[in-house]
Amino acid sequence: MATTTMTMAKALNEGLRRALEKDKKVLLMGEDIGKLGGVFRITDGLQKDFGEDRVIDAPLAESAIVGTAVGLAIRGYRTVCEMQFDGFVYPAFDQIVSQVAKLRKRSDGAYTMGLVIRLPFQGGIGAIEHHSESPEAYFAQTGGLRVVSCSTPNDAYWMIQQAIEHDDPIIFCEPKSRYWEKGEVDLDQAPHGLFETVVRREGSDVTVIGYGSTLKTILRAADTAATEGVSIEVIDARSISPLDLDPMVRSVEKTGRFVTVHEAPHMASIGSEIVAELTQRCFYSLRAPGIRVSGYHVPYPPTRIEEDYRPTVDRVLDAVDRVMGFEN
Amino acid sequence: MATTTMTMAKALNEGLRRALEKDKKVLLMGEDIGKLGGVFRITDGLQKDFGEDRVIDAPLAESAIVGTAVGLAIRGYRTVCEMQFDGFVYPAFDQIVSQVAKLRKRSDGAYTMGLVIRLPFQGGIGAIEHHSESPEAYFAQTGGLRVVSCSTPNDAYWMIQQAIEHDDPIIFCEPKSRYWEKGEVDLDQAPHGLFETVVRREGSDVTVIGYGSTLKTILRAADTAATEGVSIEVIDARSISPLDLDPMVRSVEKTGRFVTVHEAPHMASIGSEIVAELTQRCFYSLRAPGIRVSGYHVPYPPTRIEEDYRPTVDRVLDAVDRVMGFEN
Amino acid sequence: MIDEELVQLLSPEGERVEHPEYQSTLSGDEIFGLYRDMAIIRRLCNESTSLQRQGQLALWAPIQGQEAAQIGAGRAMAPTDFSFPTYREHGIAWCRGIPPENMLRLFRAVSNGGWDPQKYRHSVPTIVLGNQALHAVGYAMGIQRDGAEEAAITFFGDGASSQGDTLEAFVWAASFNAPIVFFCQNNQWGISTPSSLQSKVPLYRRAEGFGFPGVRVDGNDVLAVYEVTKRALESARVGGGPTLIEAYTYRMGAHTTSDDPTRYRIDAEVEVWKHRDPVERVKALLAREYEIKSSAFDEVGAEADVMALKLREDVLAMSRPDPITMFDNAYATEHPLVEEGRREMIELGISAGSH
Amino acid sequence: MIDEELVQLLSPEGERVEHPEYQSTLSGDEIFGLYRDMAIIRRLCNESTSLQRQGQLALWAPIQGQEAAQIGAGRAMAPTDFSFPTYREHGIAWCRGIPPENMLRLFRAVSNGGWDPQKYRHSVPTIVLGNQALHAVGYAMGIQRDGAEEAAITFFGDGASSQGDTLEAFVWAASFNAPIVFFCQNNQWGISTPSSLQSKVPLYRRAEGFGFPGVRVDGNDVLAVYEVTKRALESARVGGGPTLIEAYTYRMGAHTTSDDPTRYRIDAEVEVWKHRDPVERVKALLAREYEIKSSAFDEVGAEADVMALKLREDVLAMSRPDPITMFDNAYATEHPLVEEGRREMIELGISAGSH
Ligand SMILES: Cc1ncc(C[n+]2csc(CCOP(=O)(O)OP(=O)(O)O)c2C)c(N)n1
Ligand SMILES: Cc1ncc(C[n+]2csc(CCOP(=O)(O)OP(=O)(O)O)c2C)c(N)n1
Ligand SMILES: [Mg+2]
Ligand SMILES: [Mg+2]
Repeated sequence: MATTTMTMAKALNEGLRRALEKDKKVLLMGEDIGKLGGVFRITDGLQKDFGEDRVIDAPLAESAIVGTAVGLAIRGYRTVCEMQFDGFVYPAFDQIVSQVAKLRKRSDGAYTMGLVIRLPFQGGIGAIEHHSESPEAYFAQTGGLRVVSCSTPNDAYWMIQQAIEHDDPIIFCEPKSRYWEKGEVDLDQAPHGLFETVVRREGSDVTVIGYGSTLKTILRAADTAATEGVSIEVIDARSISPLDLDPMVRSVEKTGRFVTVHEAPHMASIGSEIVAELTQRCFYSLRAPGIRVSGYHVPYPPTRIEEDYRPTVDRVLDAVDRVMGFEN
Repeated sequence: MATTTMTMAKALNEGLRRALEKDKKVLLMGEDIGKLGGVFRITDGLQKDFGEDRVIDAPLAESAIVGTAVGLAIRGYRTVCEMQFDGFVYPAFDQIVSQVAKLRKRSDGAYTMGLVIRLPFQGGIGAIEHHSESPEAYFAQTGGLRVVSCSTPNDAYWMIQQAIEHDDPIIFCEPKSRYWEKGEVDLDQAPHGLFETVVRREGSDVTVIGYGSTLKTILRAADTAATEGVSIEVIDARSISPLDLDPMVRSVEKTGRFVTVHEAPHMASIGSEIVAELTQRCFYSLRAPGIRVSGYHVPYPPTRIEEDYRPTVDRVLDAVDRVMGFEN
Repeated sequence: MIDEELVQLLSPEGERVEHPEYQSTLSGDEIFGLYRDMAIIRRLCNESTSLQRQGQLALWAPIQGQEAAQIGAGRAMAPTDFSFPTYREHGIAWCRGIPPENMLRLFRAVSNGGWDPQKYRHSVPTIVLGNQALHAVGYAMGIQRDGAEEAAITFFGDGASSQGDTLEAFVWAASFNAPIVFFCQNNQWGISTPSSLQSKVPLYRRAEGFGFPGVRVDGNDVLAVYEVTKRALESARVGGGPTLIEAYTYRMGAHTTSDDPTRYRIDAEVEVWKHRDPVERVKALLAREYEIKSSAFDEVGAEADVMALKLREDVLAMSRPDPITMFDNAYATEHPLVEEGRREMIELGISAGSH
Repeated sequence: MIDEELVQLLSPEGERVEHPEYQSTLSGDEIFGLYRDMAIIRRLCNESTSLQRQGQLALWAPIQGQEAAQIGAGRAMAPTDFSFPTYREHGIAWCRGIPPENMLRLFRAVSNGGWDPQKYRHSVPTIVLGNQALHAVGYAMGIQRDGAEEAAITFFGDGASSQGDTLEAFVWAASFNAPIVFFCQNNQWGISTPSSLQSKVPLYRRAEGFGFPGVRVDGNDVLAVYEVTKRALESARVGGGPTLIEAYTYRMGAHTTSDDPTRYRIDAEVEVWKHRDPVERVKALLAREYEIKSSAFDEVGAEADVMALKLREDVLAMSRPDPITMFDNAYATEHPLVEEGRREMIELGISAGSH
């Protein structure tokens, strides 16, 4: 097993490089992704090595980035679109929900929407407004799309390649606050399928489910809880839409209690969805209702106070306490 | 009590007329809303009576309709934007979530986003694609917005006026398949607050919660169920975001069982949200998990088969049966 | 109407018009072919309207008045070119060889598309105004990357010219010098919205400010439309970049069968345009210059009748799809929520015959 | 750079340039005022950059090189006009009377806005490229409805000129003949994207195709920017409709303090533009034509130092907001989810001092 240590940013860069090498039809497109290598340097060096025709610096218009990627898909290309930040995906929303999500259906399968929309999402980097959004639920609500998120460099490396190879359009959510964190990457073999939920830490008292940036928070909370005698099972959803529910069900059937964690507000969210599904599937195993830890139902705040908007270790532990001590 | 019978379309027209009369700052803007009176004739005759400056025919661009309404709001106007169909709101999505929802916050309260976005939503009229969408969850997920829906002419008449008077931006969802159905309208007094959930029919066995077009379906299901000895309590959520949960909680505490119904797919939906909230609030009263009846997780189908996509009386009754006979 | 800016090769009376830049290159046979196309597509349109009136279609979007614009453009395309239509390009679909009944599947509400877009190199109908312009530019960028001598062409209306997507497509086409033709049918109306609300100056001029040429052509003159489109496509194929063509024409009928144009436009306007009928114009030319006999025109009429009869039969035979098909092709690969829906539908006993 | 199309009244060397259409109307005192504004705003920008380097700001978006464009435009506005900026319009904000420390609240990440936009008639910063152009057009439509002799002006960059919203704003402004000025600072770059990728032809020409005039002005010449903007605003106020002004200038610094321009542009380019410095240019004019002494310039420098010192103090005093304020002004009226959040935060014992 050839493993090597790298940051998530580097892992994505290497994953993209490998995809570009493997398949000539793979293109990258986005704002500033060429010479600059993207504002997060995810595409660093790729234009130099694969040329301007394959790593395309886009004029500044997100609807056009996605809309032209659709046309390229019709021509047989697979374009990885980079949205510079989560908050700038909205100008492309129409193309995503009206075209990307629906064209395979509309064409009775003649079109393959082989495209990936990379979305540096969630907060935690002290940026200004529109740079810390969590739009995953919008896309999860939409039939025709798939949404995934990585939380480790190894997943980043493999999931981006799996997403590019996949024939459905995929919203690829990258927790930007984790770009610079290092981890082991196995260059030989993918650890999991693209749409698989993974148990990151076993536990017996409460199941805590998250994805993206929140995983680290949850793992920390699990450490703390362990010192207090509470055993948390930590689950990384990885696939946001569709959800891979079976591993979650198995866990909750064991623990009888669960908490979901994401940065998006809780209204009509992935947390709501997980609670609804697990309640239905584990009704008699549940010793308390599932609780959601999330961002608040207000615009993302100025980032000097973002750590009180994003789920913290404290808030996760508080929710764990609440499900542990639940009485109606 | 001066009541009169009219269609929902007429009730909206009258409500808009009254709002235009009451406040000179109220404007209407949309595609074909002038001479044509809108494709659904909701604004019929209003341009003739209030002039082209107040009932504004827009060039064909939804982002511009909403974006200019923002500017008009800054200038002190209250614009009611008509989206011709639900599926055409997406080009305006960016303006709605990045500006309409966030400008009051960004301006520390200096801006009042007094604008209403009218959305003829849900299917059931045999239209072609993009004319039958249910995008309410996208807006409900978004902090800074409010979302409401009418299901009767009386509500239509009053809610549109209440929405225009309200200082928060409101997505106003109109069940287009009900535009031509008649009902009593009380011209003197609003029946309820804009954000109030209403029990439409009392019952004791199962609570069924819907909004917009699904209300009629649910009421029919309740009729059928009654003949089979099952008593359904029918709840019209009316306010989709925020949800007015207390009446739902009271009902579920009584019945112990509930079903949610909407046309949007169930993933990360209003149904998910209601299930998550009611499970938490009524955990010990629940005799079965809440079940969601919804559209499917695929693009809206060609409308010759839409009635098998939209929740039918049969599907509602099937769900009622399932919660009644629930065993894990 | 006849202004300096307008490329016209045939007057409304069917007389040849000289133009400094464009000459008709078509033989009598070829012109007769265009006439045939236009006559058939008009018949197709009439048949569809009556099918709708008889409750056999959910909707129809007529093209009366726009036949020259569509047939001229459609016949100017090479088989290897790829077109991106709206919901109204029946004439283009005809030129691409799409069976008429396929065009009606959308309007009978049994499909959201209707034909295999890859096979005919004609994309599925796009209803959201402007979206397809970007697809066309992207496709054209693909052509460039393949080093192919092909072009993309996209159709849109005067109304759609106001949408951000259309305008972004202009930016991109110019930036990448993409092999694309923007074909705008300015039929004067976007439902009830007059084209003067979309632009205060002739629409074709918008191109220049984006850095590529715009041409206004008499959209009711099939000879002119053919030549202008042909040259633009040829230029695109050999690296000449984008062109915007504004086909100045008129929507003689309603926006769709759901529309009531008497609410927003006056009869006199329609009358004026009747005299510019695109089919009559070329018929007059053929009769005079090529001495085509009325029997030849009658033969086309008979051919159109046969087509219409078959169309009617095909449409009536188009039955309600099995509801379970709504789950097909939503995704390329298995999806749990799709499977769940499929299972539920089967359990509920829903099938094609259940409504 | 000096091309036919460019309105210039002052050469890079600070010498008067004749222009057939525009003459400077400013007195020596007024020009000195503009110099003062530019010098102070440059100082403000330098101070902010160093505050950022010292960890006191999360980010800063410098305007070095663009002082003439912003001060010329800002001073051309009437108090009753209303402006819609991006994130980079510190010079405009200065002209609108916004206290410098308020401009920095966004960059210290203690606010998403920073000032009362109604009070200063200067909207909050807009970060999503192009969005504000539509707000400005809507505001201008409000002016029309009020029958007021006022104008709206919106600022955007060469990069943002490619966004659908900006282009739709052009359509609407023309359709409604709205009293608006589109002020595009073409500073040659949108982060690493050269303006040549956004347009193959000079940007100001885009306006004509939409039916209103475009002007390219030397954005480093404060006299020319002032006159061109003044005339466009005056025209808008009296029903003359929109104008697009392209201020041809250069972003001397990085896009923001997070950016590294050495990755995408060469030093030689920056060197060329150094010779066109907007502040030095007007200083040369003042020294030669109005015999302003160096002591007068020194006084401005001293004044700028005082401003900078106060700015620094104010910024350092700007403490972390109480987290509970995130719930304020999200809605105009009570909202259960907001109340729930507020309650949760209080229960968790979170307060301003807790991090
Ligand atoms: C984004 C969007 N908004 C609104 C509509 C509704 N709509 C359908 S056709 C139409 C008018 C289009 O006019 P034009 O572009 O001139 O094309 P034409 O119908 O005249 O061929 C409108 C407003 C739509 N399809 N898409
Ligand atoms: C819709 C959107 N996409 C992307 C961005 C990220 N972004 C911020 S500034 C910028 C470059 C803008 O260039 P330009 O319009 O020329 O303005 P300048 O920064 O040069 O003043 C980009 C791409 C954004 N803010 N909004
Ligand atoms: Mg039209
Ligand atoms: Mg720039």
